[in-house]
Amino acid sequence: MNEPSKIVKTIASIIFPFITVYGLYIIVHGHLTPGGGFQGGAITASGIVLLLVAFGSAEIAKKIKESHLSILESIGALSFISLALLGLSATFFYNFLAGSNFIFGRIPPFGSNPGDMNTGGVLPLMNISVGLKVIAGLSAMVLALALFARLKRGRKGVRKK
Amino acid sequence: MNMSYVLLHAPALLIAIPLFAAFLTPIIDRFSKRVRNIFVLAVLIIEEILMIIFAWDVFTNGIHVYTMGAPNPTSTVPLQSAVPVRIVLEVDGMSAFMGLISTTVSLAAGFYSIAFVRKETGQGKFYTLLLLMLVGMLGMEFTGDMFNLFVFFEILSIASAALVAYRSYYGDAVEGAFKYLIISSIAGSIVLFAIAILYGQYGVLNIAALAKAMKSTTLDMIALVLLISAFAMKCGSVPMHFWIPDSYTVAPASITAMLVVASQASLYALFRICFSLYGNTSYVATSGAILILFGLLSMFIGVTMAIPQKDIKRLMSYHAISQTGYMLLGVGAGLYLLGNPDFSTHGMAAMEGGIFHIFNHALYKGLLFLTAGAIFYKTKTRNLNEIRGLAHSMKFTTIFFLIGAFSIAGLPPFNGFASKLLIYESVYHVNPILSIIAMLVSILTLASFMKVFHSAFMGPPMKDVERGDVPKSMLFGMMVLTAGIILFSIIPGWVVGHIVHPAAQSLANQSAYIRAVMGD
Amino acid sequence: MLRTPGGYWDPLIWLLVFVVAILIVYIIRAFGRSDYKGGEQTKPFLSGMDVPDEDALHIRAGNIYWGFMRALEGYYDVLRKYHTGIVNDYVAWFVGVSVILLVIFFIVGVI
Amino acid sequence: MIYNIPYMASAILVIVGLYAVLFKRNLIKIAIGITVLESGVNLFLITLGYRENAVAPIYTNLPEGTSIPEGMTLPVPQALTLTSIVIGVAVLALILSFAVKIYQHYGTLDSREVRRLRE
Repeated sequence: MNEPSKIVKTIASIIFPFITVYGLYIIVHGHLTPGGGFQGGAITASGIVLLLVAFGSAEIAKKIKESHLSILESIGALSFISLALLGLSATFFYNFLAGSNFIFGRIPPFGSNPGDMNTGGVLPLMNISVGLKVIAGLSAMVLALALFARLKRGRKGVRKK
Repeated sequence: MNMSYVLLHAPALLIAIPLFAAFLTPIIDRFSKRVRNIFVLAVLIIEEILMIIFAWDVFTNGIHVYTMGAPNPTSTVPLQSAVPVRIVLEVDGMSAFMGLISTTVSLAAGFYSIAFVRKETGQGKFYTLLLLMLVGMLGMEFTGDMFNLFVFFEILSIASAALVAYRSYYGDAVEGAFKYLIISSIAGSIVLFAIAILYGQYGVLNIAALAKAMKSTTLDMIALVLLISAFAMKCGSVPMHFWIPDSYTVAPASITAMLVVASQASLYALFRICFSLYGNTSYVATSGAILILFGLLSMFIGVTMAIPQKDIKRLMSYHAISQTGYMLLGVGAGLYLLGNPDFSTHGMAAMEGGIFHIFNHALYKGLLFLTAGAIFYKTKTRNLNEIRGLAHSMKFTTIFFLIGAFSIAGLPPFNGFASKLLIYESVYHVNPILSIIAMLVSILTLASFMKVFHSAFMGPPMKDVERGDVPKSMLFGMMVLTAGIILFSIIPGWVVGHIVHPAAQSLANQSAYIRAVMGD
Repeated sequence: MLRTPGGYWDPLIWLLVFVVAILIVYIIRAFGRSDYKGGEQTKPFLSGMDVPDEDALHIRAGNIYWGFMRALEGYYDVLRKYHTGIVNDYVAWFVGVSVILLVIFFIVGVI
Repeated sequence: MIYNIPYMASAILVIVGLYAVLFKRNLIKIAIGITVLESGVNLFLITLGYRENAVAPIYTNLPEGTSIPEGMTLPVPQALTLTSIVIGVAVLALILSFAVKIYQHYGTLDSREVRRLRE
């Protein structure tokens, strides 16, 4: 397989921050606009896939270790469940931050308005933790599938015509 | 901590604790393998204890409902709305019964795995997925919501498929996992399609609300057919059983024991749909007859296919199909008679037999799969032609195997006999042929297990096998299940009266299930 | 004690009977001669031929129930034929069963 | 009539997906079939939530004079579809990684030859 040209690599490096920022935007605005943790995480992970395609899996695997991604994924999932467990003063998943004037604690104004970031209670926090999990999970998935191709074939791994 | 507080939140806690622990495991795994093992076992023990306390409360005090995200767990229907809009967990006797099975077998499988997978790589992921399987099972059993049934079903399928392929250096392990996953995802899509049909008509997803609104339209019937066939496939009923031997055979032994319970979670979903969702429609007798038919086919074809097998786990997988047939037969006969005047005399006993058999099956089939794993651990083969004389060195395993084999064959005084007796005597009133086939299958079961016992444990000892039994943690895992079998064998009357009867009662009593969520 | 529709089942009574039976067996056995064990009488006897050594006497799993399988050969051939091991066929069985169930429910609904 | 087209499309997608799973021998094509089947179910779900002349169910973006909730499409099917898509991604990734492993062990992706387990 040919190495991708310099143009591809340069453009990928330029575009990558924009994709990341857009993905993060989708994640943190999940409680106001269409989007959320999974969608934003998928966009951000697609940036990593772009790098993977442009630079090749071996190059990326040096920078991003699968074990680190796994830890990141666990942290995302753990913070999500912790947020749900923190609501146990009332019920599991109870939105204890809504209307508390703490972070994200404002009551959204009634009627048509441009949207206030500082609302939603635990929802934005959960979006962020899901986003973290999806970024790590999808990147690890694509990275693993890309690295699979480089593995040595098994005993009977003879290609048939 | 206050006990009533724990009991109030128990449905959510039982699902949340293993979920939390599942994602904590890979982090602990980076620091110490030993601490990780202790942590996983501690979580499984806590689950078991919490489940026993909670199940006892459900059996004595009736249905628990839990509304996620509501200011109060019991406020299922919000003030402004006429239907439940939040995620509702609804734990009645049957759910608690299934939860007990899941936690018990998970505990045994957890102990067993410690030694069984010691030499493998990626153990952190193994325990994560094991705990996720427990989450999936408990979620399927506790949910009061069709959509969450689907979500937990898929969590269970993905975690199990990944675990079936755990020893991916064997080609057939990946093949079995692939088949399992294809079957599961097709079943999942079909279930979602059926749920969409129901949602399109009634605009709710809660099982109780759906059951209340059910109008027996043609679309309801199509949804019922799709749900029955999808869940019947996932619980391994003939003629959709082909994936069961393929995937059970290649999974690690402790996971096979878990897969048995995972299939029973699908069986639970099948019963829940037939009884609680469609219990008030005109399809009850037809679906009961279909369950009986599935049961008969599974019993007979499962056991006859088991006899010629040479692979020990494959033989046992066919028995798993055959024993699932007993449950389908017993509960199907109950469903067939539901609403008849006969129900209180024979139908209830048939359901008790079928439901009691679920627990017995989880115990003895789990135990048998674990002994098969112990044989594989010692001899590195599953082929019955190549092993013999293991009783010389593996004394405890032999005893455990015999107890499991006698129990599955329904020999008195073991628990398998008690549940089969209830089934024989009650389905006789539906049709005598059903009882006759059930007894014949029981005899053939004994025959095929004597084949295993003779070829694996009897005869002169094998030469190239080191002496001594398997490691202690594996023996302990098997002992947990054996203790369960012996306990259930000694006090079948108490178990049926205090555990099985509430489960059967709650399954048959649809109006109580609806009332718990919808109010009066 | 477990009540069933036709009677009852109590493992403790069963165990009691079992123990009594064992006792009776033991008593009958005690009447026997104590010097019976050992000697020429307990060796396996094969019509006067040489007895093969222990390894060859063990019947392998593949040979057990040979007659049963031979008698039901046609039945097993059919079952084996349908268990193809191809994943497409497994899904085909699912689709087929769903269609059959749909037909059954339709017919029952019409009647 | 025009509103029935999405339902027909979802039925066609389901049938095409099932066709691929039933008759295509390549494991990757089976995976594609499952994805198409899932898309059909997702399209069915999302169509159920559609209401004529309604707006997206975003509380703060409602135009003036829209009645709540009749003027909005149903949000629940959209949440269900999203969940189902997430699950679909996980299943697809797992199927593909199994397919890679099977290719390593068996040297083929033909489902007729991936049958060491049978009888």
